[in-house]
Amino acid sequence: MSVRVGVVVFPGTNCEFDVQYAVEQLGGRVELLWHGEDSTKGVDAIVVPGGFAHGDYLRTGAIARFSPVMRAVGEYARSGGPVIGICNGFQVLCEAHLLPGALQKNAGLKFMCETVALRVETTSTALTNQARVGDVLRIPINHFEGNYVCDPRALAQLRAEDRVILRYVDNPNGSLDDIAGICNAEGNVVGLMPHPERASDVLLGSSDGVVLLKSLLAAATSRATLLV
Amino acid sequence: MAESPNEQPLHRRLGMTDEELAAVVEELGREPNHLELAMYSVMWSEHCSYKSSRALLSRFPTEAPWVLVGPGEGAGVVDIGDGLAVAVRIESHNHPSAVEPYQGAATGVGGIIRDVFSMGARPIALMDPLRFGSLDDARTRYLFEGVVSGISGYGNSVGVPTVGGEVVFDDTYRGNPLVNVFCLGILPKERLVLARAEGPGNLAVLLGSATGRDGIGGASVLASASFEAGDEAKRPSVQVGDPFEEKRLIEACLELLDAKLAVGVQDLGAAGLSCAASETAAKAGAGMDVDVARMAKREPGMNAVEAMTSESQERMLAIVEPSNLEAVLALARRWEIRAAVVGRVTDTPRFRIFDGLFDAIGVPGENPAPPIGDDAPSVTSDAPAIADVPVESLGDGPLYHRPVARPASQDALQAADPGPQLRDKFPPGSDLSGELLALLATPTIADKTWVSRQYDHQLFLNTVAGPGADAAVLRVKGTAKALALSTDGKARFCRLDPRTGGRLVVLEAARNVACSGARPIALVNCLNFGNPEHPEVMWQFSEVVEGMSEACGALGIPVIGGNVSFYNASGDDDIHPTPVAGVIGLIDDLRRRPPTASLRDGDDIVVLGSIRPELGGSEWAAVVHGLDGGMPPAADLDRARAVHELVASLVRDALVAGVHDLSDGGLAVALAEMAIAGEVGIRVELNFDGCTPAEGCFAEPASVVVCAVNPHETAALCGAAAAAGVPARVVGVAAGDRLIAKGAFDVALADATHAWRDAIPALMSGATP
Amino acid sequence: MPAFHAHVEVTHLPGIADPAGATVERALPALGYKNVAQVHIGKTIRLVVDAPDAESAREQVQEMCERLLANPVIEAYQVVIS
Amino acid sequence: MPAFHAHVEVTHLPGIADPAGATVERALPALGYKNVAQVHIGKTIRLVVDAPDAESAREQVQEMCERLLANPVIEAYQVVIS
Ligand SMILES: Nc1ncnc2c1ncn2[C@@H]1O[C@H](COP(=O)(O)OP(=O)(O)O)[C@@H](O)[C@H]1O
Ligand SMILES: [Mg+2]
Repeated sequence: MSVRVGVVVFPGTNCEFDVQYAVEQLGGRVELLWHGEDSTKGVDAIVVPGGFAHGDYLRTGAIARFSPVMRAVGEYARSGGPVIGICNGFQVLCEAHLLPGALQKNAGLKFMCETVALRVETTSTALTNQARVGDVLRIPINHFEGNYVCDPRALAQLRAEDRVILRYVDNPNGSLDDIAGICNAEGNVVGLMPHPERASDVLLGSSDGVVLLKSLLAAATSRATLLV
Repeated sequence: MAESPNEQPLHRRLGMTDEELAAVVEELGREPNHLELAMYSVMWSEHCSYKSSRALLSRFPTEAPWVLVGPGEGAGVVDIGDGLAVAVRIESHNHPSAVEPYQGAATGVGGIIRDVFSMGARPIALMDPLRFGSLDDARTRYLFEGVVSGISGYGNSVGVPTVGGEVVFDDTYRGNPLVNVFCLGILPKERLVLARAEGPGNLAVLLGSATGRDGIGGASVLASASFEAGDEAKRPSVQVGDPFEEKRLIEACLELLDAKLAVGVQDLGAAGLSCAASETAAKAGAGMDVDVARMAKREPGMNAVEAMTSESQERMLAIVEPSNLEAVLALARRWEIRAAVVGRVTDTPRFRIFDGLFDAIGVPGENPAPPIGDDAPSVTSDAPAIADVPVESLGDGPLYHRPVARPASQDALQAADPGPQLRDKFPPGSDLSGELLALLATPTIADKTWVSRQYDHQLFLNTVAGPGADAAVLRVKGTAKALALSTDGKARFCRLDPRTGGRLVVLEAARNVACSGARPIALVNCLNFGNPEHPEVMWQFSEVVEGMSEACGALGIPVIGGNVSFYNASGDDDIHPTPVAGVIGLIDDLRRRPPTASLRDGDDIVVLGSIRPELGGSEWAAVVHGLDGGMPPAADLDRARAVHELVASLVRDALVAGVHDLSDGGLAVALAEMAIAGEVGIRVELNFDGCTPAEGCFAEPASVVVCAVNPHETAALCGAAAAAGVPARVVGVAAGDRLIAKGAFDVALADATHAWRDAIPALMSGATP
Repeated sequence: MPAFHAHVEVTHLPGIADPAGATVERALPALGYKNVAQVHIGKTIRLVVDAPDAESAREQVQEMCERLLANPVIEAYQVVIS
Repeated sequence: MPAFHAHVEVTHLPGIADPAGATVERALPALGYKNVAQVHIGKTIRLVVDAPDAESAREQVQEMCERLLANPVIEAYQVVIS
């Protein structure tokens, strides 16, 4: 039985089918989770994908955070379920206080779509458990608001608890401490700006994201076995 | 201005001529009222009616067995097999972008996307052929920056990747930038719908944004008359795009069509509801009653003229059987979009507008807004129409055979061949290194990453080759196929000789597509010209259409759609004739990534085609040396076809490791671009019969392609070329860290890379209005 | 030269659509605020400008608005100097 | 219930970078304004709220700010009711 990954869909989300495609290529199954429904449908892992939930109006993720589905996602996360926020999904998880900090406009004040190098910093998380510390992955970013900020205490804590999971080798957007992705204290909730699903096929130029997606499926598998 | 516009009669203020008014009076058998006149004026505008161009556009070849929908619908549609079809459309948003670059470009993107999903296709790719004045001008930088961020802001957010485009900088566009947008969508063949209001009793449901006063008369005011920067009176026509609304509209409309809840869908573009409602009815041979009271309005106190001609963005009209209405309204609620029954299909051949009738006679559907004017009396069921015209007449605008005259200056222009002067200045033995570096740094040739990195070009996981490639290549998931797309324009060539230029535009787009291994299956065009009331402009237009038609005919490419934009001028000067072609190619079996425009260390470099000393209109002559006369390169259509077929087959058979066509800047620039991409130098000899070294380097002959080849395959490649009757010549190898052409140039790869890569960012840093 | 604090508010011109405001307005009822209407979102710019007097500070800031801070085609702006 | 106009200004918390403000500050000298400093860019939200009295209107808007209109991690806000 393949694991079931829930992919959250807000109005304005646009990467849900890409995540679905990439997960299915690796043998996972996908269940779309509509923002208006207060349920996680018993899935084994959840992805909050990229896009422009509610048009990114007011502030990225600000409105999406109040969707009924996010209540369910919050509970799921607190129960230890793997939850990955990619790009806009990262922004939503920060707004929902499932992860610390916030994402601001890129330092260059321009949208950036390009492939960047990322260094894996820690592997005890739902998204990096199949990778090795020090691996350098080439994965696309695609955002206007990817400039990570948090207060000095939160940063000290992220560092002390080894919760910065990915750093930019060459910081493209001004992120504090070159942060490209972080996790919560338990490692089951992860947010990152780069799009692993966009680096999941050599035909498209890179398959460096596969190790991250496989980590997600591994986390989903252990969740599934745990609950059996 | 001699007289104040208010002293003019109404029809002239609306941009109609006295003759056009007379035609309306004859059609109606009476004087039109204000609302009727307003509708005729927008529907009969140049932008909507193609009154100056229709007669000439019929020359395009439009047929092929795989064409499902040709010109005249929201988008052209071709069958690509496997039960799939693609819908394609290109449009200009030049004048709005000159007034407000961000919103002008953004709403251009929104409009073209609606055209594509109105056919039932999911929009999956955008391209943006752009033209501006030269970048040393502060206003041009402001326009360039604003247009690019508008495309980025809308396209990224609505969720359609921008996979390629063009940017050309030329003083001819200083006061009138060209913002063309191309969109491609994909659909299961059975979802194809045409915008037809079939079936009397069916309901017309307006979906999407509330109607505001923005863009009123946009079609007639902005797109159809001469236009000067800083014209305050026209500013209220600017509209603000809402990509989030459009994203929900796309999803709702596609779901609606999947569930077969609509018999037809039509976007509201130029001329707003007047156009959408009357056109869908006329095409179905039916009539339509519209009730403006049912329209959701963004502002209080809007009148019927405003409601019917507003060009507010993000609106669609769906034709729905009454039994499906509840399901349609439920679907709209799920996607959080407004839905209001604003019309009803009738069996009279009339287009009638009412204010409040539908509530009086109990037409179903919510009434989202109070009737126009808060104190409007309640309407009875026998209330008279506030407009009543024959439905066909709105779309049946005047047809003009405008005078055509070859410009008196054309002979002198063509006689001003830059060749002799440049041969004197750069005799054999001249060091051309500085010339090459200068060319690489001209903004038209320089790296466009500053632009393309602002665009999401990867969404949907289809983009096999994106910005930077000769053609964008998109895989078609679920099949072995891929699509190749290229948009190209060659205005300088068209100015020198519009017939040949028209051919060259088609050849370049088709050649780019061939470089990805595809065969061309369709073409769309966006024809950007000056004032059609100038006989010289109409001559250019007619010649360009002829040249494009000849090339399409010879290459077997059907034209499935297009767009005409007239009245592009800076002050009194018409822009250079600027046709842009978008060619769609099909790759039947994409097994691996197609070769890129780059070299690998150790590759042989082979030039396919004939290098001739053709400098007229070249970037080197015109931009670097300011010599912009002469004749454009020859456009031999048989040779083009042979080269395209050869190159496509070499790519398919994986005989080449890298491939790039010769275009702006000539052979030297093509080689330098490949070297920069491959991070390796070249050692070549560029001596060709009848050419000085400078001509060999910088001339821009058509139908030439550079290949990078594993030396083991060189003989096979040359053999294939000989069999195809295409000259092939090994000019050197990829090696080292310098670009060396014996007796011509010797440049460090790092310097070439720097010149090419940093030119636009350097010009744009500190860019301000 | 004395320094003046300028506070600029940039809003949409009347009649120009405000998609961000409309979206927030649509979202509020779900959060329990059913009594809110006419939501408009704009921009503020605060800056400090050296000028001989308040009047000249205002003139300069107004000029900056026309040229850079606002787009007069679709936006209105208000300048307060203190 | 009477309607109150609320005007909310959202600014960056001190110490949080303001990339938009910094960019404008960098752009101004090129336009000839060499006398401008401390540029900060924020957001305004104007809305109309029905409430029994001004105090309750203020409380409601403040709550909206905490929950939705501002992000307390990086932003401060000010509410004016009229
Ligand atoms: N406005 C743009 N948007 C996206 N991509 C662009 C744009 N302008 C240029 N590009 C990309 O840069 C590359 C070079 O463009 P161009 O020199 O016009 O190519 P070619 O000469 O092969 O037609 C192409 O891949 C093109 O798609
Ligand atoms: Mg090319």
